[in-house]
Amino acid sequence: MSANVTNADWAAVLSIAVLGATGLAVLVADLLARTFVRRYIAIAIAMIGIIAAGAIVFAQYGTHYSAFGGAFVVDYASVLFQGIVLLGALGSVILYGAIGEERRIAGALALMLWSACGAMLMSGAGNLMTIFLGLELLSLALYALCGIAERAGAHEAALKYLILSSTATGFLLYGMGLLFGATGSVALSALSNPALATNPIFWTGVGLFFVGIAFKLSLVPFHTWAPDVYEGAPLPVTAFMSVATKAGVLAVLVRVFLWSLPSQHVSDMLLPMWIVAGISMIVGNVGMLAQRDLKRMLAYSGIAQIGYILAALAGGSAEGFNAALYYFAAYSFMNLGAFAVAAMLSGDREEGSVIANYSGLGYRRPWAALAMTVFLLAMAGLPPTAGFLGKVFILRSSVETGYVWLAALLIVGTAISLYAYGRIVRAMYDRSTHPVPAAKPFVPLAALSAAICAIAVIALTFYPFSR
Amino acid sequence: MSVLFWGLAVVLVASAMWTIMASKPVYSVVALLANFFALAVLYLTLSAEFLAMIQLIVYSGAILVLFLFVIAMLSSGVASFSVGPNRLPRIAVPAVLLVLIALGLVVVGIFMPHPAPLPLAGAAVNAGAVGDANVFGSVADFGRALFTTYLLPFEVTALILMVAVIGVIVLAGEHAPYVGTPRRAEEVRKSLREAIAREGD
Amino acid sequence: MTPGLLPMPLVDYLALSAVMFFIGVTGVIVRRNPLVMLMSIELMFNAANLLFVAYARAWLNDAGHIFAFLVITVAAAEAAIALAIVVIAFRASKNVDVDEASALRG
Amino acid sequence: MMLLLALLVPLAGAIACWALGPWLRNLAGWLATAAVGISFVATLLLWGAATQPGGVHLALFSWMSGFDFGLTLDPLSLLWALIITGVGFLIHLYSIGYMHGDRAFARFFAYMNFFIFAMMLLVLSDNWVGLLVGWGLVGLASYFLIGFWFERRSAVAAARKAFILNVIGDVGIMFAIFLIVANVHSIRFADTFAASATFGAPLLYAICAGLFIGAAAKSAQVPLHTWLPDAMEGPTPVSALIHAATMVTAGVYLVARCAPLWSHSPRAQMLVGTIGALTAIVGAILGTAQWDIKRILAYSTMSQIGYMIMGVGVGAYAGGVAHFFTHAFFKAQLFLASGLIIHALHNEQDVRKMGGLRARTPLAFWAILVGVLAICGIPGFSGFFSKDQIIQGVLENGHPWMYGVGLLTAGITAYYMFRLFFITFLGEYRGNVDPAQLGMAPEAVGAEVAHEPASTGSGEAHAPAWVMNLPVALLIVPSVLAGWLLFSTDGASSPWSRFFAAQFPTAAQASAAAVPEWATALIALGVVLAGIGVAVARYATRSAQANAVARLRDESLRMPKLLVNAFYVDTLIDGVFVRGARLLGSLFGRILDPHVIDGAVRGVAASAVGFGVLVRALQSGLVRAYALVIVLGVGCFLAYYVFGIPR
Repeated sequence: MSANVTNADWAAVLSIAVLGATGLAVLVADLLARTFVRRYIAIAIAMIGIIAAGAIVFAQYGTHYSAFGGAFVVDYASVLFQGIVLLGALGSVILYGAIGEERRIAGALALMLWSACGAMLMSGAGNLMTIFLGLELLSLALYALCGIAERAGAHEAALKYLILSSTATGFLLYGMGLLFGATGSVALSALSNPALATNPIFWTGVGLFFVGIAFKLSLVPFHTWAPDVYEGAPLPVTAFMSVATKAGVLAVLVRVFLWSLPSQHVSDMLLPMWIVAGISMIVGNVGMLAQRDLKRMLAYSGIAQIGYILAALAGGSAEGFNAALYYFAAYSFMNLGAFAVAAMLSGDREEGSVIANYSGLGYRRPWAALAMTVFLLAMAGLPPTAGFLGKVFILRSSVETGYVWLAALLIVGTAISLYAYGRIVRAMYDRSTHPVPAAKPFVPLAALSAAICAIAVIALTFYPFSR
Repeated sequence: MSVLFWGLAVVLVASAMWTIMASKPVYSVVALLANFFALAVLYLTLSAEFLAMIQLIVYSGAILVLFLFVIAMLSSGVASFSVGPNRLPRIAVPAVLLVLIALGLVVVGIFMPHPAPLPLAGAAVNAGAVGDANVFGSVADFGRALFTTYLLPFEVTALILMVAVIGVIVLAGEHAPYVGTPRRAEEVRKSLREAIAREGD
Repeated sequence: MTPGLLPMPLVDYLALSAVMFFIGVTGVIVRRNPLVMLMSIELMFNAANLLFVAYARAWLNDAGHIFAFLVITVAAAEAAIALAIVVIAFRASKNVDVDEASALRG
Repeated sequence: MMLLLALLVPLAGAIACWALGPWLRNLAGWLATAAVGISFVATLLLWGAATQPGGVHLALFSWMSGFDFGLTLDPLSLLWALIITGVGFLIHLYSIGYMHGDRAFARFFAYMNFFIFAMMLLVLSDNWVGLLVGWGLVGLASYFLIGFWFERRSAVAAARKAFILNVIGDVGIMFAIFLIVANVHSIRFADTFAASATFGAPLLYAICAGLFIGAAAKSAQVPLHTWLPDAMEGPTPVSALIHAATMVTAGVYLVARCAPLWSHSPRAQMLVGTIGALTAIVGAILGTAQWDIKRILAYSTMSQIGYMIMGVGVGAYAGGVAHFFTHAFFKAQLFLASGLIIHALHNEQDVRKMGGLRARTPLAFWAILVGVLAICGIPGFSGFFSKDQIIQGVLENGHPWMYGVGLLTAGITAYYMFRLFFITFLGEYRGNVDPAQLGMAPEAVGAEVAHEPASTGSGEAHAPAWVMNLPVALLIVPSVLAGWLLFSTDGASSPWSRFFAAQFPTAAQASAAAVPEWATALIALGVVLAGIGVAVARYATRSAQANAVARLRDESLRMPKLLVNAFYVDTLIDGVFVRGARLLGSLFGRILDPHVIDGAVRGVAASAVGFGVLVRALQSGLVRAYALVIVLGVGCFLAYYVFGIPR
């Protein structure tokens, strides 16, 4: 049991270590740097670190082993989810570099990197401890990041996120306690014991554990925090939350619920999850209709989109898993892209998150408007974007595995959402004279990432070619 | 043993109730302190010696002191606690109702008879300590586990503590008091000056 | 499970911890002072810890102890950040009432 | 390759007009016209190959398995492509004159070319996704063109309405395509049709219903028709191209294309046939109550498409498609000729202010006369043959009541088309009569003046007259003659039926109808003549012409409210959908205002305590309320996990 820690163990978490060290390096470099190059140096180091971590992660592609006595697992899923986390981190770091406050840039970037470490730990978590610690690492850094801006809204968002998320973590922790009690072990592999199916403590533990997961995924009715926090938090932090957090938590969901639970009871155990996913599709899309703040709208959109992703997972088939991953990758690109466009339009007061500022954008900033149109079309699931293809995949897998009602809800939700997204697209191509807010210095970087995301959203449509 | 347990249980529940019902936050801290002490004793009866120690040192010694410090800082004359109307005055009724239902469900789950005995297969039991309750939970035992089997979680806690340190610095450090509007900032500064003057008397 | 190792029946510990846990939950909902809310959350965490410790003894598996230790560490880190947030929120709005922090809604 | 050329040249033209617009100036019109012409010629050259069994097929690229993209040209799509590019060419030519002097001349032609491209993509695709993309782009192009004069609020509103209704249709099609792809694992039409026999009735019905929602939205079928009359806010050539000849018949194309699906689902046939018949008669009735010349034509379009949909819906595919073919000519001609009148009268569109125009616009007189005779189905003119074929086909497929509706509609059509004709061309010119004496509402008068603003003031610099006159004159020929392609002495071997021999499934139960074909023709003729007779009695007799002003005033004022408001469909849609959506949106956003929550909590006092308020307070901004909602969720979860599990 008390196995010696070997090099292979360390290699499994090397990418996380690199990311953590990068955070330190950003802080140290900030101490040494002159004022006017601070921003450049912080972004450069952070980007290099993320790319290096990404290279390490993808070098693990195709391998499958567990490290630290099962605490951490390297496999197909961990590599892909870690890749998405790093993608989200890269995008948000760039956006923070573009519009963040100069004074706190190093601290913010370091926190963002460490938060990404937490999400990466969750992606490969092999036991309950790693899940808990990854989640807390992720969340603690995010609490601080939410409150980092000097706006009353940011403080309120941080406070709300802190209190509600900690409460949800409490439920999760209690659930873990019961799971530990039922199995006598913290390893996820112990959950698959078929004898557990008769143990009410195990079931109660699963239920409470799932509350914590559903909270982090902002599924109805655990979603209430998301719109408020998204609106109040600084824009790049919101971008990070919408991608990296969800990647980590989804990985846990897949690992615990789909791969570890006793197989003969899996569909009973997961039924509540699919129900809340279905409700989320409707509530999220309806919630979008009356919004005036882009970030808030994207929060509701995210609620619905996570519902879609869960619909793909519902059947538990390999095809459904691939569909979910594909849609999630597309979701990451379109979300990051939308936030990047918002960053491009933001001056000192995040003007880019006010939907009214988008009217007539098609004539003032045609390229930004075009990119935004692509992202909105993708979120609405219209061709020729990856959002459309992703929905086709999801529908196929959920219909094939017998979850037709989820597919039907998905279509209803999509129909509702068309109006919400179409509203912005239409406003952008209305002729009206709206003042252009002054842009911030590093906006070219935001524009570049918006362009890359737009191309990716289209190009992902051709992804199955390579197979 | 039974007397000790039930005595502790009464203390735990009572202090927990007091924590959430106390009229002033300071009382809450005191109640929580009592709760943590009782919990530490309970840990001792469960042969978790090291954990009992940590409970006292970290929780009572660090976390609660931090709370006290913040309470002292915030109530130093600038403004009183809990201003503004209570926007959900009757929330306690549905809240307590709901919580009782949830608690009832959990308790039912706990007391529900298990059709089969708890399985041992696949569980990672600390083999060397079975039957030897004196070793189990001791500092040595704990330390060995922490630095071998559970090395990764231990390393991650280091990162978490660093996040806490840097997070607090980034949140609170190196900038002036809140500058929303100049008038507002001036107000704050003025009340701060007044508070300092009062304390000086 | 090897019985007799626990001084009391296991379910007693579980019931005690469940009661403590839900007292904490109630505190989060009914109190307006963020400091008291945070203390209620600490109560929830401690209730979970009690669960871990009791089960660790029942199973003679020190993973429960390690888990409780990690929870305490995390709670310390969380308290630090949480109190910092409360302080800056207080500096901004001059009160410690979560009901006042409701500008974001809809 | 030729096929790709036919598809892409209009796109190139659109890009060129859009990008180089400021430099091209008036050349843009010629460039765009030439692009459509090239496309037409390319399509024509493929005639021989397309009519071979299997047609022309061009595989473009293959995605993953089941996702093969390609173009195809068989007799059905050939017919559509020829009409799109052929009639489109003439309308482009006409537009050069009509839009002359407009500030956004080049932009107009960019949109027009783009529209042709989208339409070609729609009909040439051999798969669902291509069709859907074309379908969506056509809607987009139509949106741009209807709202072309975006300074006008009504034009913008009309464009928006058309777009929204079209999006509803797109969702329907998407739904059907999802179902198809989920079941067939291929997006190609051919694979779908091959597998359609295995679908099972409910699935097939769901697919057909989804597709038909799209078809109904695009083809202005009841109750999704309200955008079409409003779409007349666009320039007249747009009305001719999109809202008469091509786009609105996309629904007919879709149903005809999916003939194998419909043939297997009698319920879907019933649905489509019923909606088509309803649309035919509703459109005709509403057509009798209009005063705006373009709106009359719009309602007649709606009615005629109702015929087509009814025909293809119940299995009379050849008849429905034939009516599309003849209708494209005579309706385009009617629109273009009315455009001549509107142009000559400086943007007057109200027929009450016309009258006696025969001498003033002789070409328009003859063109409209031919068009009216054709649409009424006077023997010898094209509409006669195709309309008869639909009515007869409906009967042969066993729907006698649709047969009756078809005949009745023919009579009403004859009435209102001749009404239009008589009021416009007979009697005295009424342009100088006080509008109030004609019974026109005062606010309507103000609105009329603002019509078609962009082309006013271009009086001094006219384009050559022939660019507008030539297309109108040319269209007279097919308006008269096209129908003869359907004529045969033995009833089966007309050039038309040979052309489509391999295209459509032959209806199994197409038995000898109770009424022989010649008898149907005679009955129809009788009904039509009756309709014409009423129109003559009301508007064309000497006494009616003499006191036309008083007559029109009377008719305007006595017009039933139900007809003026088009059966209140718009009001209904507005009430249900627009307000419903708004209500739903505000439910989540606005109701949670502090007033409501405070009011509820304080005012309603005792009853405020309870879950009702809590649910409404879902997004109140209060942390504690959020926590409570979370605990509510926890309770539900625990209840399921503790008790709800079957053990």
